Amino acid sequence: MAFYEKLMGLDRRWVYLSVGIAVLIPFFIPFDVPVYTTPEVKAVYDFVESLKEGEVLFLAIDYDPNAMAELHPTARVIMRQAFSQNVKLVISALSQNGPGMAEQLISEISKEFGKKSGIDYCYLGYKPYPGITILAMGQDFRIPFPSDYYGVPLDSMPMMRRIKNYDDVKAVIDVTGTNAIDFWLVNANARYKVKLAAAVTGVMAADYYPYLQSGQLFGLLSGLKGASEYEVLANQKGFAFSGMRIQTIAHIVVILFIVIGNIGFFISRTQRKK
Amino acid sequence: MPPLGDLIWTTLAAFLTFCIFSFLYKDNPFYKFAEHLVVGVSAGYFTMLLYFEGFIPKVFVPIFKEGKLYYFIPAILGVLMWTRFSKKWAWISRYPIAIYIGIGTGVAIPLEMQTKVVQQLRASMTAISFNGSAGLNNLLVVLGVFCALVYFFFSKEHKGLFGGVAKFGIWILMIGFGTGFGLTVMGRVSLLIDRVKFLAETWWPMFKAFVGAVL
Amino acid sequence: MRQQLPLTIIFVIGVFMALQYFVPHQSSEFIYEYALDWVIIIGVFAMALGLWSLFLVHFAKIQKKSAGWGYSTIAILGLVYMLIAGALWGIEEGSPFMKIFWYIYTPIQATMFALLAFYIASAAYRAFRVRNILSTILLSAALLLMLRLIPIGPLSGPIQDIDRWILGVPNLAAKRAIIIGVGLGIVATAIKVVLGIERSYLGKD
Amino acid sequence: MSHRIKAFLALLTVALPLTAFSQDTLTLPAPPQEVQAFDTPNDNGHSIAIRWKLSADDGAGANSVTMYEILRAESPEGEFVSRGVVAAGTSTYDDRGDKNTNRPNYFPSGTNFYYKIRAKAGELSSDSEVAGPASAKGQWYHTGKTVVLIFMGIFMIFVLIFIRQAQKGKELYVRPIGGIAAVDEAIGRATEMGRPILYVMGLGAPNDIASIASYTILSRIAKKTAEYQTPILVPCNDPIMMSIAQETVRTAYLDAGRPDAYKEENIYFVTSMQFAYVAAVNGIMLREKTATNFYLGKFFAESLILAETGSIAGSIQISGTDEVAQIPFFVAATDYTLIGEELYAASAYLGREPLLLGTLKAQDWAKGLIMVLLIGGALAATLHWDFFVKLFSVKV
Repeated sequence: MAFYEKLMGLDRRWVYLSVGIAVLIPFFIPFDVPVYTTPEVKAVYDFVESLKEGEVLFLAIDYDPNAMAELHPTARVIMRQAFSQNVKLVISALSQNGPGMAEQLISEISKEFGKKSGIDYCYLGYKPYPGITILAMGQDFRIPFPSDYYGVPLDSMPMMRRIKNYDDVKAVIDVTGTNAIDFWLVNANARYKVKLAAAVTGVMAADYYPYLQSGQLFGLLSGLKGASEYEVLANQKGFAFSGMRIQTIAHIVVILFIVIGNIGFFISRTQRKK
Repeated sequence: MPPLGDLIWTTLAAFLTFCIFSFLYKDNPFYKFAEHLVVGVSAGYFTMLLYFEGFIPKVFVPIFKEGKLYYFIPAILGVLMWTRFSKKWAWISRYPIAIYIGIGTGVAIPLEMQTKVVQQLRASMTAISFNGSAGLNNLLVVLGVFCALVYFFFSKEHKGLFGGVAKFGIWILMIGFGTGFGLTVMGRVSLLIDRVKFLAETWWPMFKAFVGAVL
Repeated sequence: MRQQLPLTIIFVIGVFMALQYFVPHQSSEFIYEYALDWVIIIGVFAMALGLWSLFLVHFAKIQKKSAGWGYSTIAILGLVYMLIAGALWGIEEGSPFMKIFWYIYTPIQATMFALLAFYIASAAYRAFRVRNILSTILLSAALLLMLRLIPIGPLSGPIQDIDRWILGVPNLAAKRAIIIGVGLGIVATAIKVVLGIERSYLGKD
Repeated sequence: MSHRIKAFLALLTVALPLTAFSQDTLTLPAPPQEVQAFDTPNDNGHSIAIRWKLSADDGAGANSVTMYEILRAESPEGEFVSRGVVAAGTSTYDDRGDKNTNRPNYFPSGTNFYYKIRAKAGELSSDSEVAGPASAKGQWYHTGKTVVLIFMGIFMIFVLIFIRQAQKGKELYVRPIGGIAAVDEAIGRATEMGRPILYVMGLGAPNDIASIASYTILSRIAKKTAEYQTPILVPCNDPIMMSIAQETVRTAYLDAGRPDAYKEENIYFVTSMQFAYVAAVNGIMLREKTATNFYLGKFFAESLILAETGSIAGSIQISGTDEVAQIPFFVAATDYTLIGEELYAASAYLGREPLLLGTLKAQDWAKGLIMVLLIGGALAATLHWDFFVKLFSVKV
């Protein structure tokens, strides 16, 4: 069988083997794959990077455990970046069974950076009716959240003394798999002019690009890909990066086989024409 | 030393994972074992699910607990299906089947007409213009839907202008299929990543610890 | 008579359920929910036919000791175990029934699903050849979408924008046309069934 | 400074802004105006719709209103109970409840209720006048769905016209579809090789219309396998589909005049769960070495597994589904694919009975009408004839 016919008619099992290797190897040999960072992710990274010590960022962890695989890496990398610059965080969890999961992430990372609740961050927790909660926080965080997730009144927190509503936060970053982002857009960004960025699941991302173009969102992260770009920017290569690295290699393998198949096909067609 | 119970069950799960993966090489006794095992287990699982979450709440409770005797009627129809056990009386099962199909088709006519035809048509009615990207995109979408629908015409030969428009329609469809294919690769690869993660990060450390402890 | 009565039943029920869709009144809602219960209940009882057929197929193999009868015994054992375990110890979390579900059914189901990662690669290798216009379009659209995940430096920006456009325009048009076509096909087929034009599924004697 | 003094100072600094804070909201927010309560149209008789004009201090004025609370009572002076809360900027609310009496939020149909709206700004609030009486009533026709009824009516007229035309023996041209033309050749190949044919009806529900279309195609293919004396294997995913498939094939063999060749054991139940069923069908393909595989009906993620395994086994594969997400995989991995609507046209193509071809013609006319409406609608939207576009929106 001529060489080119082999290319065209490779046994499937070579394809399977290559895919298997492409997915297995990265588990054992860590190596880097360049990640192209899109401007909408860089905008969020640069903004958080520009925050000085003591400035306040509002991080909304509005997703349930079922969207954790795609969104937890984003919440984690943004929180670590903010804490590493001693930026203070106000954190909400406006989705029904998300508060416990968010609390675990906060305690894990606050322990890592030695950050204290009430001084370096304030975890507000969950209240039903996200629309009303987001709107009321525009007046005063204390209206929907007189006390934080742990039951400590906001007024007794040194950090919250100077923080009344969105005017006292530099920006809101909403990490969500639900329509909470629509409430942030209407009830916070439109009504109180607070700077807003979003990190949504891959499936939702396509619907929110128009808000990026219109300027209502100053940044947008889409699913695991957005998280991996952010991890590369913040050089905290974690879960998202390792996941995407395998995806990249697997896609390269698939494309390689398409190319090989077509090369064989071209040669065989030119041969047949002779 | 991992708890023995967990180790055995996790190792069984890993073994079955390898059995299914072995099918990639070729059909072999390990795959046949896993296949027949899952056929039996899944049939049993579904049956008990139907019993506890189908029969009890929908037949037993309404009739015996809530006294809704009119729930006897569907139950009798269900029993009539059992006439298929005998060759002679199998024709009686035609009645429950007829009712079963009748309900399904009746519900489908208005529902599918609304969700698949009217609402998709309404969604395509957007302002079109020749300048400005939004307007232009809407125009291209409307033309794309138009040409693709022309391709689906059955009773008109695809010749001449009609044929040309239909050809453009199948091109649009092919772009849609290529997009569908390209988008799904990432999802399928992540399924494989999860399985390899289970083997490499859940099972293997546990297994290695056990082997280490034993040796 | 054996043929005519079922057809009239289908016509009456079909027309009634179609019109019921337009009646929001509480009694119409009640009938709709009741009819759906009928469908579920008939399905529950019919499962006995399924189990019987499954049992016959595998038991025949075991009896005749035909090829693969050992595997059939495993299938029967799996089935019988789940039936007994479910009946005796219930199907809540932590029961032996669910133990089998989590450690036998779920790994096999997840691994079968994961086979798709291999098959999507081999299907792409086999199918995406520049044979004719159609396969070239299919191939290029798929490639453009797959390139989103490949770091090709400066090219990645334009690729992202092209993909967004492809998703928003041609892909949207194709999906809408197919869905409208399918909608018409479904309504036509349903009408044929209700009018009794399509009746082969009822059988004859 | 001793601990106590520091704490006292901390308290003082905290208290100051608070007092200042409560100073500027002493003035009460303006109450909502023109509250109306009426029976919600097109409902099952257990909800009342409430509309009102926003308070003057909502979005304007002191802009202090954050939410509205809807209060209900049995009589104008009666005791008002909160029925729900909406964010500022909203001026409508549907007070809805359950239809059966034993449920906690039972909403009686036909009883009179009185409503008032409370505009809230932090702890301060002011109430509107009382509106009512209003009572919930169930409607017998959903006016919002009229456009669907019209579409159904037009479609029915097309069907009746073209069926009568077909019955009058009018010849009807139908464009060739690759997958359907290949059916005879595919069955012939199986006969030559002496290998069985595999027919998979998909993983949809037995009364899914895609499954029903699959039964009609199975009936015509079974007639051919009866004539060609080729065994046909039909592994089923649902007991009712199994029963229907057995009836369909038995009748096909009867029509082909070979009732004795019908083997009921070839049409059997495998299991109901998706991937266990697929694992078994993979085994059938490779062990029975089926020469031709048909995948016709509703398919989900397993479509590519079946198609790839079939091509490994070297079978000719004809597929067809209305699941838009799975068509790309059938197009890539099987020899012929019936795309969406073509699945529903297959039985007319294979049977060639006038009534079926007539319905096909009706489908084309309906498609023509939709294409005209499509262009018309786009123009109407461009020229802002919103009344035309609104005709096609369904208010559920």
